[in-house]
Amino acid sequence: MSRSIALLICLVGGLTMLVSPFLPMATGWANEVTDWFNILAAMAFVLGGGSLLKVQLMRLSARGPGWGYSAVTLLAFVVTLWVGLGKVGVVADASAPAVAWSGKPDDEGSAFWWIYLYVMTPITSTLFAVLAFYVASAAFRAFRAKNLEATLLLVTAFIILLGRTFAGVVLTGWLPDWASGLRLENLAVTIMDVFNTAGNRAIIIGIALGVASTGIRLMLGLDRSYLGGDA
Amino acid sequence: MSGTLDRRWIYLAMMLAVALPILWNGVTGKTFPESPTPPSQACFDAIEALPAGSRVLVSFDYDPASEGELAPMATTFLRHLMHKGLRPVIIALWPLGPTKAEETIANVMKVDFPDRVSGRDYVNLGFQTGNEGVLKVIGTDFRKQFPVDRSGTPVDRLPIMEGITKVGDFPLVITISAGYPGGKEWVQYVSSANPGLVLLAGVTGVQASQVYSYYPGQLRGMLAAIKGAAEYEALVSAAIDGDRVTAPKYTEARRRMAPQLFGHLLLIALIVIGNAMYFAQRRCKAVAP
Amino acid sequence: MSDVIANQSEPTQGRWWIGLFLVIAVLVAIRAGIGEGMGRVYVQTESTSYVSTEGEGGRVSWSAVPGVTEDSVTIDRDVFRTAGQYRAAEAAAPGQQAIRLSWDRTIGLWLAAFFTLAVFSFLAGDNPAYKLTESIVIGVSAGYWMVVAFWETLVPKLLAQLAPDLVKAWCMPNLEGGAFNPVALVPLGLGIMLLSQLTPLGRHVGRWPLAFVIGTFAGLKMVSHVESDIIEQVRATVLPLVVSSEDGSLAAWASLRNVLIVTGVLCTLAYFVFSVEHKGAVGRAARVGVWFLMITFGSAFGFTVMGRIALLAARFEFLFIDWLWLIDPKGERGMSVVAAVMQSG
Amino acid sequence: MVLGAEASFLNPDKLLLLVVLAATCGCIIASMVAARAGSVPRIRRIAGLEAVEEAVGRATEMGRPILFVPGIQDMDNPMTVAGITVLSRVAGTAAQYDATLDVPVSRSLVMQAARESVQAAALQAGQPDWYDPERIRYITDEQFGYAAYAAGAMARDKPAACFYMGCFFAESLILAENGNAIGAIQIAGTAETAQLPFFVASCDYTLIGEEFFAASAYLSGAPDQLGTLRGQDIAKGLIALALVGGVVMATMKVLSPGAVPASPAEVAP
Repeated sequence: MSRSIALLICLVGGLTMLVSPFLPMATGWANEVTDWFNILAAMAFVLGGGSLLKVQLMRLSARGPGWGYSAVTLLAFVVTLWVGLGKVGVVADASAPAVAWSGKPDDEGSAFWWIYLYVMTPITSTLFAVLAFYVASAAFRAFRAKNLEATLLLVTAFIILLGRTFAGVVLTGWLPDWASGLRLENLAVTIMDVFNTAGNRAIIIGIALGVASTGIRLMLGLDRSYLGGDA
Repeated sequence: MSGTLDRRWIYLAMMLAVALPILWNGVTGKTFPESPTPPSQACFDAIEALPAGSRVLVSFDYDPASEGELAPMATTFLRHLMHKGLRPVIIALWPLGPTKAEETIANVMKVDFPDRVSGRDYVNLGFQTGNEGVLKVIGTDFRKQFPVDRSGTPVDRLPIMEGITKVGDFPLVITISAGYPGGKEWVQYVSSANPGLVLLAGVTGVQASQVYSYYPGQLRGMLAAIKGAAEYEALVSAAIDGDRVTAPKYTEARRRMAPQLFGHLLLIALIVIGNAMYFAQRRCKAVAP
Repeated sequence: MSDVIANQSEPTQGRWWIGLFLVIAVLVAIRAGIGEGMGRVYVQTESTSYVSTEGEGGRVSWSAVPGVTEDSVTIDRDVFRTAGQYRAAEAAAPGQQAIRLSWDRTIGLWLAAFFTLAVFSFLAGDNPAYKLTESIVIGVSAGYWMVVAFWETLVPKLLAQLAPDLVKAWCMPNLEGGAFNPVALVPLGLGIMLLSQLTPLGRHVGRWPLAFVIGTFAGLKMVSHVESDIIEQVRATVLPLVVSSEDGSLAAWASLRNVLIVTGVLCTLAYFVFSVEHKGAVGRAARVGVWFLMITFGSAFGFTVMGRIALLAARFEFLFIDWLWLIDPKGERGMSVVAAVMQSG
Repeated sequence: MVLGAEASFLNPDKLLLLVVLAATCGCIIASMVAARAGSVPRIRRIAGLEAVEEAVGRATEMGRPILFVPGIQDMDNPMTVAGITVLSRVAGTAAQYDATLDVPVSRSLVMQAARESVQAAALQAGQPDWYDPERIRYITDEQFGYAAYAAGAMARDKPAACFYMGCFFAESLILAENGNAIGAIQIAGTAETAQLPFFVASCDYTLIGEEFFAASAYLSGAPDQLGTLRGQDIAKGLIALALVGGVVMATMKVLSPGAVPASPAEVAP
């Protein structure tokens, strides 16, 4: 029963959104539904936070290896929630200096801002930067001229890497104007403009078909794994 | 297999290839010359072609994570616009965009163009939620989405907004974009719908491969990654400073090109070594089965 | 493949790690002892006073005024100042208190440097510093996004719709409109259903909101993908295979370009055909399609590398410029250690 | 004015969209119905999907866990939903082999959906006790916070098989390179075009774009689901026809006598 109702909700919701762009009366619906989703996702944080607390508390109480790290995670989580929800150190907004809670939680000088600037930003942006190293090791390993396909991948990456720095100018800058299309920086532009455009377009069209087909499978209930097992 | 190469050697090499040029550059202050590619030149030309006093919509569609690539573009765009006597109207589709815009305004307008007044010569209208929804609305009604500027003054009272009712009233639109919503959405919802409007985009390297397919049709010019920023920076410096020394804040992108060059060269060397190892090993196998 | 590159990091090397951290600490200490030092953050307090005026319809608006008056409200904000500004202020008036060292921000800067190094250290292998950083970032970021969701979504989009007057008085003084919006009860109901599974009763009701989300977004995304991807991409690919230039002659390069794009799109589409084996004509087209895919991936790889190196450079700049004060390309401190050492030597 | 009344009911500038949408859905639904009636298509080999069982089997043999990452976006993203449907197939196989399956997620709603789908798969495989909700846990919404966890967990737990199925951004390479460093079999699938090169370079198998969306239908083996794949192919054929027709017409326009030189906008989209 519960599953049948769920499938019905899925079908009706999907069909409504499918016809809404064609009905002038339904123009705001997509934005409305997106808002609802965001609210739902925000409320779902209770579930996520609960899972996080449960897993870390279990580790902490079991005193297994590394339980100290669980304590650190818990502490970091609770402190961040507290200073953020409580707007610790936030001064009132300039548009309403008399309303104490009017400031944004991440205004400069607040505790939440401090955590964002000095804890979250350095860690996340360094993790982002670490990609430069991973790119190097991936390129070293994967770009081998084993066959025609791999060679194409390799040569293209080569041209782009060279063409997008001063090295390209040094290597092929001497080519005369009538052959300027062969200069590395211009070759890089041609690859982007022609091959990359064609490849990306076909991938994008294919994805759109895949999304449509998946959507139909979900709406018709062919694929209902997300609804769980028991009746 | 042909022995083992600890991947940590690769990491160490990359660390040196990026760190040493930064130090070298910080000490000597030298940068590499840049020769502009057509997309960057097109950006420069599109701005040069506007008569003084024209209003230009500039959208800050990025956050601190992409600052390394995009902040130099934003700085140079605003510098170029102010130098030409153009009037930027700044908006943002990313929540942290207005903060980045304020930083750039403090850096460029307040220091080098102190006579320009907010509200008359430039304005920051802040951020609006809704992603491409915002773009659809400003296509017909600009003031509905951006009724007040960042300090709360109604747009109707700002001289710079006189006569602007929709996005098509701007002759030129610039987006500085790190992802979604960004360059692609501006093309789809603004450039396609307003044939007379010129759209320029400054994008990250990751975005470039997707946005490239719109150049030079719906997208008149684009700055692709830090290289595009460096080229455009060089063009603007040459036009404004001539032979004089450019202030350090206007050479940021060109400074970043030194680590970029050595990083790329290292990658190329790694690919070459990897292939040499691969072929050497294949030959060994062929000889001794 | 993985035996070509081995990562021989075993947890046996605890001592090695302690040694490495000690070396870094000693180097930093040496650096701190040279010249002007390193890693300090300065601030200045800016006080602004505001007075209120009542406009039409009883709307109160606040504006900044130069001095403090009886009915004004003053707000103090600390803003960043550079070391160069601090030195200039000290030179003008030694012992001044306007621009001063900020302890909390200085500690923050050192913490940020520690975290940066700790993340880099993971490249050499898992270690206690990375584990500590990892456990901190998990806790902090989970809390961060919950706080953002609360203030950016739940308050303005749910609470402000249900109880506008309360929210306006509490934290959103600029809230416009201000009538109870019954539509907001729908997401509230969905949310309650979702959370009801924490109780034994809600096991069945809890999946309805999920079905709602999956159904509506399946429909929504279907429309937007067909519209912006199928229709727009096909439209952009409808190109003449022969292009004539201004004077009527054949534009060879532009023609070739169009031929390549059209061929590329068709062949790559052939690669994605599922219900026909890749043999014969489809197989040949799919093979060419794979070539186009490989070139696409190669170019995307090359372009992305640029961005990643720029990000790495930005992290090194943070360490060298903001923390270690080794170089000063932006001229914020008026001098750099390397330059100072070279001048004195 | 009958016309006016119609126009106000149906948005006229959306007519093309309506036609294309109806044609696409029509192809897919018709093929599905045909497959139910007995005309089941033969689907070509997709290497990455044939390796799923092998990867799960290897993890079982080695006594090491399997890691499944359903992307870092929420349930409003079709890639996440596709990732969850693939998860249910992988979980079914893992339950049969009694292998350990770890599913760290970065969204609360995804955690909910993943739990439901893994539990259902365990039931279907006849192993209801194999399901452990604590193995499907929420880490953090933050992209790199999640990546930090995944990288650390890989270095410590050393999973033998890693699946990355969903929507990925820059963290794709952090996951794939760390998985590669510990020697895991890695199978990735995404429609995020910018990340495909990295998965192709670092994983053993990568499902590219549409292949990824086809994965759950392929793995299910159900006739009606396989039918939808043929429907996609028919739609693809129609798109190719429309494209060729358009190109021929555009070319004729240029070649016809008295044709004006193409404007730049027509030459370069």
